[in-house]
Amino acid sequence: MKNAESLVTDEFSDDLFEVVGPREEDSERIGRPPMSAFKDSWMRLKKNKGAVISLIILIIIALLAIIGPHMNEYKYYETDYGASYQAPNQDHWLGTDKFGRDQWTRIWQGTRISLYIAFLAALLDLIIGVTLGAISALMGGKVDNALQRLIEVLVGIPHLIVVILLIMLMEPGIITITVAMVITGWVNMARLVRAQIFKLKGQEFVLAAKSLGSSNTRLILHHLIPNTIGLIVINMMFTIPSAIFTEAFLSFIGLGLQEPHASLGVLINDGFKGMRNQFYLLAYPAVVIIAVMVSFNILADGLRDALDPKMRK
Amino acid sequence: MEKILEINDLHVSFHTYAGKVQAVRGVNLYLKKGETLAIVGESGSGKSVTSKSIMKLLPSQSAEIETGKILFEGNDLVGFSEGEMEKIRGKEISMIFQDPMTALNPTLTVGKQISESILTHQKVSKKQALQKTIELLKLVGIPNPEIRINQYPHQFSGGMRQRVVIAIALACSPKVIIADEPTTALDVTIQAQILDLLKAIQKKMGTSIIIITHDLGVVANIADRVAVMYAGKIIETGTVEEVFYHPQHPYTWGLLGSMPNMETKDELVAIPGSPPDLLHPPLGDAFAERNDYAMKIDYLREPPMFKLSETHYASTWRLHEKAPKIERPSLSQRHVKAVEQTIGPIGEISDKQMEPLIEIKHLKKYFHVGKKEVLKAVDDVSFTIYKGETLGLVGESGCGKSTTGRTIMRLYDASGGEVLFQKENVHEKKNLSQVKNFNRKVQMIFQDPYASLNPRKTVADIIAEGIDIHGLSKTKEERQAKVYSLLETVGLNKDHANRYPHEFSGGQRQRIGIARALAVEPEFIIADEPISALDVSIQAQVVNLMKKLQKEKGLTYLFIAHDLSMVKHISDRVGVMYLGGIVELASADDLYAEPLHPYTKALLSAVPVPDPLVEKQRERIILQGDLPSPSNPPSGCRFSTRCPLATDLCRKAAPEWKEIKSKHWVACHLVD
Amino acid sequence: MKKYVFIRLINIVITLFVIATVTFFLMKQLPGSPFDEEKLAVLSDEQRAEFLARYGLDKPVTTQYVLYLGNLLKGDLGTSFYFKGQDVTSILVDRIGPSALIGTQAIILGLTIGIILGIIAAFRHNTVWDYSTMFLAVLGVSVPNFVFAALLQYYVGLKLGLLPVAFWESYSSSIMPSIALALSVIALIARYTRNEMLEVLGQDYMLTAKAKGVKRLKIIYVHAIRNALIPVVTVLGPITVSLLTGSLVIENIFGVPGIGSLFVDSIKVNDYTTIMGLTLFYSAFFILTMLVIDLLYGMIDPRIRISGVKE
Amino acid sequence: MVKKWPKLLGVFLLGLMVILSGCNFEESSSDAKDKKGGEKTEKKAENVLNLSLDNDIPDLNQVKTTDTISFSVLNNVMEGLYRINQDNEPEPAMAKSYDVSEDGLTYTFHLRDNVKWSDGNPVTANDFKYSWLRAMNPDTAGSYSFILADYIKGGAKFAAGETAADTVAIEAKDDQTLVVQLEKPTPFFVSLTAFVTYFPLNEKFVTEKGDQFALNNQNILYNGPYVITDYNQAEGVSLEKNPEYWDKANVGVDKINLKVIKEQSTALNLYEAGDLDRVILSSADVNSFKDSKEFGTETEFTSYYIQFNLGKDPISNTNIRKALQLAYDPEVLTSVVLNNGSEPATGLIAPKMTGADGKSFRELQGDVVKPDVNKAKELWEKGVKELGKTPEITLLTADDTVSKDTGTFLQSEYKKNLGIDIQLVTKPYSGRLQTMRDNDYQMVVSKWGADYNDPMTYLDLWMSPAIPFRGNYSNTKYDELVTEAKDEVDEKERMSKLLEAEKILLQDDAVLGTLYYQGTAFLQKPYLKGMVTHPSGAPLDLKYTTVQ
Repeated sequence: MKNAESLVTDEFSDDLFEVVGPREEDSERIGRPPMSAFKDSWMRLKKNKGAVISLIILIIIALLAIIGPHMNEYKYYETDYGASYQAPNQDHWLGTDKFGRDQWTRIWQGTRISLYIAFLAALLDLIIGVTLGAISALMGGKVDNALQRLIEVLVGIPHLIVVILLIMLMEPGIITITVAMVITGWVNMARLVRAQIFKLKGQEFVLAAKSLGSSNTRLILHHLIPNTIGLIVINMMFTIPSAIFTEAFLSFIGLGLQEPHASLGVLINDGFKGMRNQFYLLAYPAVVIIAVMVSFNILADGLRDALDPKMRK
Repeated sequence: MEKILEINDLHVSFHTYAGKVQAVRGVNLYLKKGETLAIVGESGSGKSVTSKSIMKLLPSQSAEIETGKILFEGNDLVGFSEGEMEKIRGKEISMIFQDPMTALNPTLTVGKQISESILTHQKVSKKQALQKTIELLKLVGIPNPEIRINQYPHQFSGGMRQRVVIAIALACSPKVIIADEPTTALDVTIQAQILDLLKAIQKKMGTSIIIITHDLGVVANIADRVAVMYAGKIIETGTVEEVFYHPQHPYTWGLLGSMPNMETKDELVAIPGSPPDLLHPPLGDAFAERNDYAMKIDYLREPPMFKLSETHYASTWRLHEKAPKIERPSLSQRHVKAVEQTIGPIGEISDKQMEPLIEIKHLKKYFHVGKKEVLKAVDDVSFTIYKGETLGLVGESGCGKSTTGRTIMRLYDASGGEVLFQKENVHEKKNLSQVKNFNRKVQMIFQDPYASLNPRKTVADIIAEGIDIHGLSKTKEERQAKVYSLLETVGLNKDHANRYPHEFSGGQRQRIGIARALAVEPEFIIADEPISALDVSIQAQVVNLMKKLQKEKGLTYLFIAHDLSMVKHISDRVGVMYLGGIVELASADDLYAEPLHPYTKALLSAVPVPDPLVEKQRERIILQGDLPSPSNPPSGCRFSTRCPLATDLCRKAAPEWKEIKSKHWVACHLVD
Repeated sequence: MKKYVFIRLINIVITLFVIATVTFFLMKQLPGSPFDEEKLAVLSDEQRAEFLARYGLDKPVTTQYVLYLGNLLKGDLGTSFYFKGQDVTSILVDRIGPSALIGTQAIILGLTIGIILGIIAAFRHNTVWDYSTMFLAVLGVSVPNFVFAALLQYYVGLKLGLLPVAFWESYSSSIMPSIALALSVIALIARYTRNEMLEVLGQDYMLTAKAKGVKRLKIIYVHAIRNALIPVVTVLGPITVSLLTGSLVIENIFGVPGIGSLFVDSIKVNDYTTIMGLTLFYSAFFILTMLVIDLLYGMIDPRIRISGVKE
Repeated sequence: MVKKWPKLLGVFLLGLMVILSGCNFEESSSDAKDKKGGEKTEKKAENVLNLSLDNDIPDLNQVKTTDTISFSVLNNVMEGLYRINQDNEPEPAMAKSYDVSEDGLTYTFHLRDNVKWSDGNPVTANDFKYSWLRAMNPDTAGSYSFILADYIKGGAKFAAGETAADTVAIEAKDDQTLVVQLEKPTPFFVSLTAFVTYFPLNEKFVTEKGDQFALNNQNILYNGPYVITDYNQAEGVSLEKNPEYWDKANVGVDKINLKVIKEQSTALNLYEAGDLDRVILSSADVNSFKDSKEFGTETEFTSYYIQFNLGKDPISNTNIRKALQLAYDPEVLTSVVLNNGSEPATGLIAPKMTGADGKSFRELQGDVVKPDVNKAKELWEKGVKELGKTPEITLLTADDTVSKDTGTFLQSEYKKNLGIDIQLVTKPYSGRLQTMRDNDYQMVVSKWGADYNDPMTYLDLWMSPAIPFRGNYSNTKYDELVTEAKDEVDEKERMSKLLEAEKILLQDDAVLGTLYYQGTAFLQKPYLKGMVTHPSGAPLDLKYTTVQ
């Protein structure tokens, strides 16, 4: 321990010892810059290199899906029987398929459709899942019970059976695939939202709002939903890749999109058939789908870390 | 006495995404053989980090011991490898953690968890280890240890678990035990049991103990020496007597002053503001910003440790020879100052003024747990709250006090009985406007400042929620003005309006919660343990604020708490709850001066007082065992299972709720 | 406990009944009939009707449904329309073996590798180890398993000749399909284990154990792994389902005479009885797996075990 | 319990594995390995043939079964009165010869003396009668009953359940003489007797087995070159030389494995690994193997065509139809898109199908439809003028790769050559048929595979009455020509009527758009000789195959 005597006293001028009292304004000061929960999460996400790279990759892929098909003179449906099975070259950057269609254009066109399917599925999942989950949790009692039974049955039927049956029933196409996926796809979201809202219902800030005389609508819109958004976003991030995958799988078993439309699933399936001699037909769409999947997964993980208050230190 | 442990100039920092947080900034400490050292400080002061550094239990990825030495029996632990530390941990130094609910592995039997420690450090057979385990459990006072060793932690109550944690710490008879807030998560009666146990063990085994706590009462009870930490530094250290009776650092003054004294009704001396953010530690004395007597130099230079005696040191410029003589405000001065500053002492409310505001009659609230089990959280409770008074409601966790509050607030529907607010039954079916009307008059303040504010809303929106719901302001400007004035009322400023709750400290959040309740200009506020999650110095802020508001706005309070001293301090009358029922209700002074019910007596005797002399002489009534389950309460008097005076009658018949003296109600067979 | 199981079983029966009903009526909406061939398509309406009548397919759907349920109660799944004359039950029994073998192996493989990877990642949290294992895990769920299977077949089977390219002849035939199937299991389990493990590592009781001076490795396997793995049991349900999905493609690629490949085929040829049989089998299997997992979970987690089984 | 659960679980899983692995590999694994080792090192020393089937084997009950896979299996383990030889000509098999009456209506077959079932009992004329009646009896028949009932006198009524079995004109004079009377002179009747549905059955055996008949390899009695030693619908079959077969001396291979491999890429891998001796190539793989010595192609009597629906606007407009018929070049389709040995079609009847005078039908007829883009454009514009607007057209296809590719090709060609966007609708197999039956299509990619080697197998499909499935086509002239051809005994006369009919169908009425004659491209190991695949009926015939 340092000894007080050892200090030289002279170096302190007297006025230093004038009593000035506390700095009122400082005593309640918050040192860190103002930051909303969103901004805070964003900061955290930015620290996660993997998630940032994933986000950038996704943005690039999305941009290419938008502009890619217009980057050369070919159309995704345009056949050229004189130029079938061309390996990647100057004219056809990623080669051509057996119809002589330009793979570059088709891949980005396909990405467009795959992303579209994914977002549509996620959106519907969001609308149905969140609504039903919230209703189930809030109403409780019989409504909750009935919805839980419904979910039990839907969970009990292997997802695939329903999807395939539906696709066989309706005309194959984007809408059908989406509808089929949504019929069972919302279940997970509904369960998550329900559990979360059940948890929130007992939280003190909800009780506080209640004791202020807040109506149910206000409770949902102002307190319950905003605090479930993190969870919803994360789950959506996981729904999107699974939708892309389901579509690819359906294409593989021959229940995918109609020609000449292409989704990544269709392209991979076509490429798969020719993988031995035209490996590029499989490789490029596979690389894109894997990039999309990996990015979404890593981004979802990153978002979970960023949005989950539990992860805050 | 020989120093067994010595810490020199310890610096510990954490790397967070926001930057480097300097949690410990040059701590010097020593521990002698056989003594008990208490480290006192508010949350974030670095006391836990210091103690964990000793055992090198800090998360290796984010925490870093930057400089300093930790000498244990002359060896510097800082340089020890993980393998070497494993030999120290548990064997030489062991640790007791704060929360017994999470400190035990839920999937291993208690016996295994204790004997694991023995088997790690001693060459004994499993059988011998088991035998030792049983002995340990006996030592820490767990009945039927032979059966208990095969049970899992979740089959133990909180107090019992903490005993198990202590047994683990004791397993290899370590030379030093570090107890990190060992009683914070426990009820007072259990806390008293555990403190007694620790003292007994120290006596028996001669162990040195470092106890970390924010409760000065606990310090007075158990410690030989005290180190007061603030913002990562030790600002004052000395023997208990020196620090309690001759404190030197203004922060220590504040800390002591903000503890309510059982004897007086003095206004509390609150320390304004919040502790500094150690991401950017202040230049001089970290406490300066909150110090009434801060000098210029306090803002510029760090004060050195001034030696006052062989054991007593303090780090404040006040002790510098050039400093003006500033004395600790005496108790009487405090009194005067308090009167001047805020309000006079709350006088007795005369009989004439006693207009009942809320009457609770035979209120019952049962919860259905599973198909058959019924949890009788509140079982036949009756009392009246008069206009302008503060009624305190105390009891241990699980006694039903919060449920009572929430049922009155209509957050729960009552299972029986009625609540009359201004003669109107609250639980009758009402239309929306009636409900709204009720919600304007009755408001609530919640316990957990972290959970009670919606993390996604700005402070302005949170405070204005009531205004929005009830349409209390017509224009945006008016709303804003109201929010600003409310913020000012609770001691915050305009700049805070657009921030989010997570940026605030616990005390600030609690004040935001109060502002939110005040926004609708209520008549009656139910405060559900508003201070139990706060640091001592902050508790005083909140309590003072509440008292001030009561005076200014003529509010009526129902103040629910488990902290008896604080309840006494704020309340006009106090009710004591036990297992869903009220056992005693009297004016605060009466109750504390002359408790009638054996439970009230035990409760009062268990409360540690921040006065070492009193603490060390006090005879305690230590209650045996735990609170029985409210879903299966004992027959007869509910307290009969733990009552030291229980008779056969108590076990058979429930006692009557009777007025023994004027306004002193009690439910006990033994009191006439 | 017994009562709980009993109630669950009753619920399962009800759920299966609902599933059977829904599937039956959905299936009947499928275009075409089991006898659609170019040759038969030209038959006149009367001839067709006569043909359908032979199989009772001319009756109203509700009548067919009642008859089907009746047979079902007797344990009779009917005979296949595609594999003419074959009992659906015996087809299922024949086909379940190979699928069960590669499925079980995939789960065992996936669990083992997944858990090890997850533990490594958790203990080397935020290091290269963590990132690379997790990247592998993400890759595992991102690569369509048929692509993986095809590459495996081409390189390991054909180019290196280490394992049979396809066919179902010896035990070695089951290795590649199992590996291909295990890919997503590994990925799922690794991620889940890692998350659980990180959660457990942050628990106070880990600190207690460390403070006892218990050796690091021992802390890992006595305290951490145990607590982290108990919740892993709960994801086995969804994983079995993902195996069902995966097996469909994998079985085709490796020529495994399993149940998965039967599934799409039977829908495509309107083999009503087989579709129903498969759906009921899948659903029952899945729901029972969930029940077993719940019970298992209750049995291995002391917190739930004593206080009865949790929801 | 808690302590033990991981171990218990482990033991349980291990046990499960053992049980599973024990019961699933029907061939003992050591056996399989030995076989494999031998194969790879010594190159066919064992005289074993390994081939693949592209789907499950649905049904080996010969009177009911309808699919080519079951046909392929049955054709090698059973035998009819005649067998189609390497040159696609019927050659004597169970029968050593036949006599035909002058009016061409009565056939008398003489069975060989030494023909036996695999259990050693002789094959008799009655076995044929029993089998044929069984194949027509509505209680036991499958959907191929017409292939007997259409020709044998009294068969149609019996098959419709209107008359009893004794009204059918099949008579077993004695054990070795079978007399059959036909409704009409049918020059190709002898080759019909080589068809799977015409194979004999042993009454005693079938009765004995009851419901279980043909459900496993023990429940079938064989009279063909091979017997089935192992049968699993999903796995495939193993065949061994039939020691009771009359011509066993000329059966070249001792053992044949026919394995179900659904993925073409897998089959190719297996071929390269030496596990298969022949593999069908997918179009994507053809180019890289085209120059290989092992490469080969062959065509079948299966024609793909666009069926126009005359009952739907705007397809009912002949000019529109003709425009659609001429606006694409099948040559491009076969050489670029399909690239699998298929040949561009210029007519309906497949090349090599019998005509007259030793010339094939196609040789006699020449090209009926010649693609002509300019003409198509003209016709289209004319059609559009007639309609008053540009029509919207959808094309229905099945959902298999080849059909889909065809659809895509047509879509792009129409876009390029006629400037129109047509919609594609793909439906699964039975969905497509249902849609066609329901008259819910404008044009559809369809096909017909010949049942026997005669143009009649195609041309009688479009006879009246008009049905949606055949595009609601009805033309009296056409009907007359086909009906007359059926009664015509004179081969030349008959053929000229059929030639005329095809022209009406394709040129005048443009009911169909010709696409291609299906072919396959394959790789075949050089040591495999005498591999016969028939263009119609049961494709696979391994009797003449040898491994050298």
